[in-house]
Amino acid sequence: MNPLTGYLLVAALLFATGLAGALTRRNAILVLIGIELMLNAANLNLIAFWRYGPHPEALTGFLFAIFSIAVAAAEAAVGLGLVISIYRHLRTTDLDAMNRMKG
Amino acid sequence: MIERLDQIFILLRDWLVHFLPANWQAVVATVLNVVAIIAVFPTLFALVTVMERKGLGRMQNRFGPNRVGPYGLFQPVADGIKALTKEDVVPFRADTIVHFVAPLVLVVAVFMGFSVLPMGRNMVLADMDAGLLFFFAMGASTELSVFMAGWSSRNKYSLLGAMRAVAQMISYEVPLLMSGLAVVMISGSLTLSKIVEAQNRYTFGLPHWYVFTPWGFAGLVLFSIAAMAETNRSPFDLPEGESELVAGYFTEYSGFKFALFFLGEYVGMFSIAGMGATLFLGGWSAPLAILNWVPSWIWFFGKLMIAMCLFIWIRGTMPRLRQDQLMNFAWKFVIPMTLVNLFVAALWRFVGPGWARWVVCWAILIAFYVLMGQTILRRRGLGPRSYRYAE
Amino acid sequence: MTPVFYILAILTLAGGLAAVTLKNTVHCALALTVAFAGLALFFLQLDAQFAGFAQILIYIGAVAILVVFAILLTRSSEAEASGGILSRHWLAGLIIAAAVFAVLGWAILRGAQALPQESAVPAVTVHQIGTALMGRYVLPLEIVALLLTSALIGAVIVAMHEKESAK
Amino acid sequence: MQEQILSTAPQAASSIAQWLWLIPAAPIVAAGIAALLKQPRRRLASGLAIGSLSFSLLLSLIAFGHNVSAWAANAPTREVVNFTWIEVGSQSVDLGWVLDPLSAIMLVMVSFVGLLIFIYSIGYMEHDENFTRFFCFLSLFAGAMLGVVIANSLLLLFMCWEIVGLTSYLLIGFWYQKPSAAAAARKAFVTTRVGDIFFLLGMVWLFAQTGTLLFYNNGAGSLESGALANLLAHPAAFGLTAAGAIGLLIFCGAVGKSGQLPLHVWLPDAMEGPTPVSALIHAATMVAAGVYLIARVYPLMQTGAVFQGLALGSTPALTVVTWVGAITAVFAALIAVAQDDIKRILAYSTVSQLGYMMAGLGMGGVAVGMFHLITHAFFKALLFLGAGSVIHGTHEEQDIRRMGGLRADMPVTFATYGVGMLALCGFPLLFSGFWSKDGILEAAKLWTVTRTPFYLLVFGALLTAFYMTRQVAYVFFGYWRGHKPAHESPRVMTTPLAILAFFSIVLGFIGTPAWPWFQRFLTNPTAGTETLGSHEPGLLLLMTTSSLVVLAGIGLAWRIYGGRSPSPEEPDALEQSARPIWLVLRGKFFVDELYGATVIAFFWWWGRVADWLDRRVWGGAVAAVTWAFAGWARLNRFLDTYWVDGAFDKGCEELSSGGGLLSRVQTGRVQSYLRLLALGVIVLAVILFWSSHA
Repeated sequence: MNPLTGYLLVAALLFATGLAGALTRRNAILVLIGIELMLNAANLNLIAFWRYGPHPEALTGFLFAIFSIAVAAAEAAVGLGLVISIYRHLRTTDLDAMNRMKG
Repeated sequence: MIERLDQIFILLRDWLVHFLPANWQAVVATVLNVVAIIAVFPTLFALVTVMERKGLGRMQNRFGPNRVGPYGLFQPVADGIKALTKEDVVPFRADTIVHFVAPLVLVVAVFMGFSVLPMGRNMVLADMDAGLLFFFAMGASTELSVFMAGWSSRNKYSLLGAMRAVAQMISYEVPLLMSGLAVVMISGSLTLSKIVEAQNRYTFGLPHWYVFTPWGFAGLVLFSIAAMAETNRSPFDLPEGESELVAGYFTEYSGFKFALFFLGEYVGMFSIAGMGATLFLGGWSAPLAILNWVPSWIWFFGKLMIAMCLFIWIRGTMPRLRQDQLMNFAWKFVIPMTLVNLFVAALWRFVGPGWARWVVCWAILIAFYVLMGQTILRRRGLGPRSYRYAE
Repeated sequence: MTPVFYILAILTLAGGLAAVTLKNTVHCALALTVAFAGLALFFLQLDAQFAGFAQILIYIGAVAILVVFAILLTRSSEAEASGGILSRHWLAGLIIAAAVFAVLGWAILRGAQALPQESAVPAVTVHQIGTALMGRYVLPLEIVALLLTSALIGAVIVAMHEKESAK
Repeated sequence: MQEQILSTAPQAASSIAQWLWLIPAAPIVAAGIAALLKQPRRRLASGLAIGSLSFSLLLSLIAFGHNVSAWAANAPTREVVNFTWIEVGSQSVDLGWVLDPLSAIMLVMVSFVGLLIFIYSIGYMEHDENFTRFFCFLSLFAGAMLGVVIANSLLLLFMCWEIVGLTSYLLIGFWYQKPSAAAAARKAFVTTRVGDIFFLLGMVWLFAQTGTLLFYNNGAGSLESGALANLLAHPAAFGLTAAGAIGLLIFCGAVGKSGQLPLHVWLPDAMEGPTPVSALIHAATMVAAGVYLIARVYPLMQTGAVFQGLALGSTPALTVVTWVGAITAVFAALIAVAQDDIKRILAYSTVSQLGYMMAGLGMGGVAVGMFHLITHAFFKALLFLGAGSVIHGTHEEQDIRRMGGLRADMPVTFATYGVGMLALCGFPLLFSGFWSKDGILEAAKLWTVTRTPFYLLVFGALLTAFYMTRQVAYVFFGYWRGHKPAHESPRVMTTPLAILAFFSIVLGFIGTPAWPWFQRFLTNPTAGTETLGSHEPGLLLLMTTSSLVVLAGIGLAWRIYGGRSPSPEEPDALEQSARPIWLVLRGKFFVDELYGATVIAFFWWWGRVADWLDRRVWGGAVAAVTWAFAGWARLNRFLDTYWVDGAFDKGCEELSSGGGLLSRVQTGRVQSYLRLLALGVIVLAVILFWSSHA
């Protein structure tokens, strides 16, 4: 099978794993971890497509990946900040417990 | 002849390699490089430990180690043997795997850092396109090992030390990177060998080292501050402040793992000092045009050594900071200064040659230094301790 | 499909799997970093040096540390002891995830023959990346810069104590 | 439109010309800073203003010297620096500045007089709590004025011109608490605006004709042969060429600014402002700006004139300028005879002198008019400052009938004032006024069109001598008729007086017929105006005549007013002899009343009409519409309450129950959302693929 397919499959698997984690874990932080995994899977796709795409010199996918890395960093910072501040109110990071808007 | 001497290691390697079949040569050459690095720096580490202990001893009015071998030169050997023969104690509740992996990660990451440092003309293992980035990436990944060590040993001293260390390293990584960025901005390359080449030019026999420019000087100062913090050297050695945390995150380590940590930290110091020299002190280039005949690697290691002496000297001189002071210093002084420095570097680049840029750049830097260093920090003074938990 | 690929794939996936399955949250975080490292190596293997290093610098150097900090600050490494680690409806979640993977995999395999074959290694230097960033992609760059700034401020504000109660 | 050559291609402007913009920039920056200062920062504000202006003076002197040396070396004396301001398609609007003898001289004059007046103001405004504001305005004015001077583009000139107008407005109304001051400010602003409208029209026309507003641009400028020929080719109405018509339109602006008939009315009222302002703006510089403007666009006016005998013939435009100037000169002088307010007299004399300048421009060319402008700037500033010092010394007394005998109380002021007065009268040989005025008279005598202006101007000279003597007699001779005894003004005020006095004597000698340096310097580069023929036979005769006239005026006035000092109540000597004339003069020929009865009355009436329309017609319509809608609304309300609401309520109940059902979905559990999301993705993907199948 051709290399790109391999990468895509790996990415898909990783994505699924992340999704599963995000869907099945109770701990908010772990959900975030899952989301990070999904993002990274997407990045892998971007890079792979860039590498095997018709116009690698245009750097489109590559820079897209770079940007998404940056965005992911921001996302992680904000998400974890939220988790911490929620923890401050509810004394838990259990998502099932966080179903009220009132803190 | 001179060139021979300069390139002696390269030639040696090639000579060794040329016995082999062609398709092996590249691999073996690389292996040899790696071996060389792994051989040289621990030796250097051994020597420098002696130097440090003796130097500190002098500074504290006592003899350093002077029993083992002539002038106690073999002290490190003795230490090594001791470390190797010691029992490797692992705490009962410790997280065994992590506890075991941590020092390895550290050492590996640190040694990786060397692969991009040009230690002499053509003497760079992997002359990567994004060498600087790689170096900093490696530096960043040591933090995790520190955390692993601290967390896995299930000991509050270790954990506190680890948290301190990580916080500190994160905070000081930013200025470290950004003071490096100024150089990148001017030399227009992330490739360390190119950066060195850019500095390896002379006017009136004086080198074009970046340290002789306003932004370069400020950059070097900031870089060395950040480097000391990054390597947990005093005055930033809170993570392992003996008087507070026994030995910080590797309290629970003993025997060879401890030695590994020690090695890792030291070699990390080497690598960062080498990086400083490469970025600001012209790497392996000679300080004077007339001294160009001296082999380049000598200059590199000389600069390295000078930097180490500086580290030791400062360690013997400075008192230790307090956590909140450390953080304030990082976020309220060092990082703003690096930002200003970046701006100044940009100015330097775009004002173009002429006396004007010297005046302007110096003026801006000094003004900001006075503004922030003198007024802001002064005015805040040493506030009361304040700790924050997520509770 | 070189052996390197398989090694990396196994490494990454194992890391990812561990990251979402392990009981101890800190272990999850560490496993996550393994996955990140694997991805970084993937990038390198895909001749995206810059991206790889950026991945290491940002994810291993920053995000992983952040996660770890969050875990320790929220004490959630111990919290798991009480009650299961799985949310209710976890089964549904699992099924859905599996379904997503099924769909994706199906799509990939269906499109496999349409995908381009092995292509020449793109010689991309940091210089080119820089010019591209400052040229065609300068607007996204600016936007990302803004985003990061706001995220920084936002994170600080969110995580800050409302009342200045120093302990 | 021709290719714009930016930043002066052929003779690259010297560095001095390149940096000329600094001259106006400095005061403007100072003004900007001063505007931000708090009121108590007096020293700083004045320091800023004076420092910046002295900087400008220094630069101006350098530029002047540079220019003179260039002239002496027969190098081209005009350097221009142009740059594109805005570009619209192929059209580009260029701005720029020019350094030529004209601007050089004006620069020095403006910055020098301005500086002296600034210094003087420190003393004069000492007790004013809006000190900083005052200096802010002053420097802004100075900057704008210098901008007018160096402008090489009619547009730039117009901008600065307007700023000057604004500052004049601000400064006249500086004591806005006084309603009279506020009114005067408004009057000045509106009146000058009237002129500026025409100015603007002229500018637009010029742009339409030549496609550029630059004066000089290496042959491409609007005042250079190419454009002029083009302008000459287009005839406009009344036998005017386009050049002449545009020139006249621009001249209207000048009329407004330098208070020529019929737009002179604002200038006397402008005396409501602080005296330094009157001196700086309404005597020395701003009002002269009009004259300067004409001098600047002189080629426009003059083009098409042909030589007749030894003097250059006139053009319709120039004829108009001449007549306006001459008439204004006499007119204002007549009024000045019958005024009692010390500053008002000076104001009218300013108007009249400006008339002289205009006439000089019209008949004698740039040099003549400019020479009188320069000398006048000095001695009129001197007179105003002297008047200010008198007012200061007599505790804000302005009525000359309530003064008297001040020569004893304030000697310095008296001496300097005397010098100024003699200069203004044109006292023979010694004083600058004599030479400059003589130049004008001579030009008038040589004028090819008619002699009338000459006689008018001679009469004006007589009157000038008369009213100045009257004033001096009232103020400084006789005995003190005020209440509180007067005192001499502080050094900071008297020193500028002395300096100005010195200059109002010596300046005359750079332009004597014996050695017409000034005229040569000025007329050399500017398009072929003739230098006045200094070896021309009638000259001596003329000089004697004018001297005699002046002496006669002085003697006459002295006979009437000298020595004796009538009490404020008893009517003026002239009034006793010729009451009706006196009343007319007293009433300023009732021009204000005339305007009041015509223009203003019309606008007032029009305003009433508009008001009525508003109230009755439009208002009525609006009201009607309102009523209609109100009725409609009532109807709607009825429908609502009885029909719609019932149905609506029913629907709402349904909806809320439905919402209750839906809200089950929104559990507030993130993961459930995520699940739904993923499900959605799956469904979509499947749909997508199947659709692509089919």
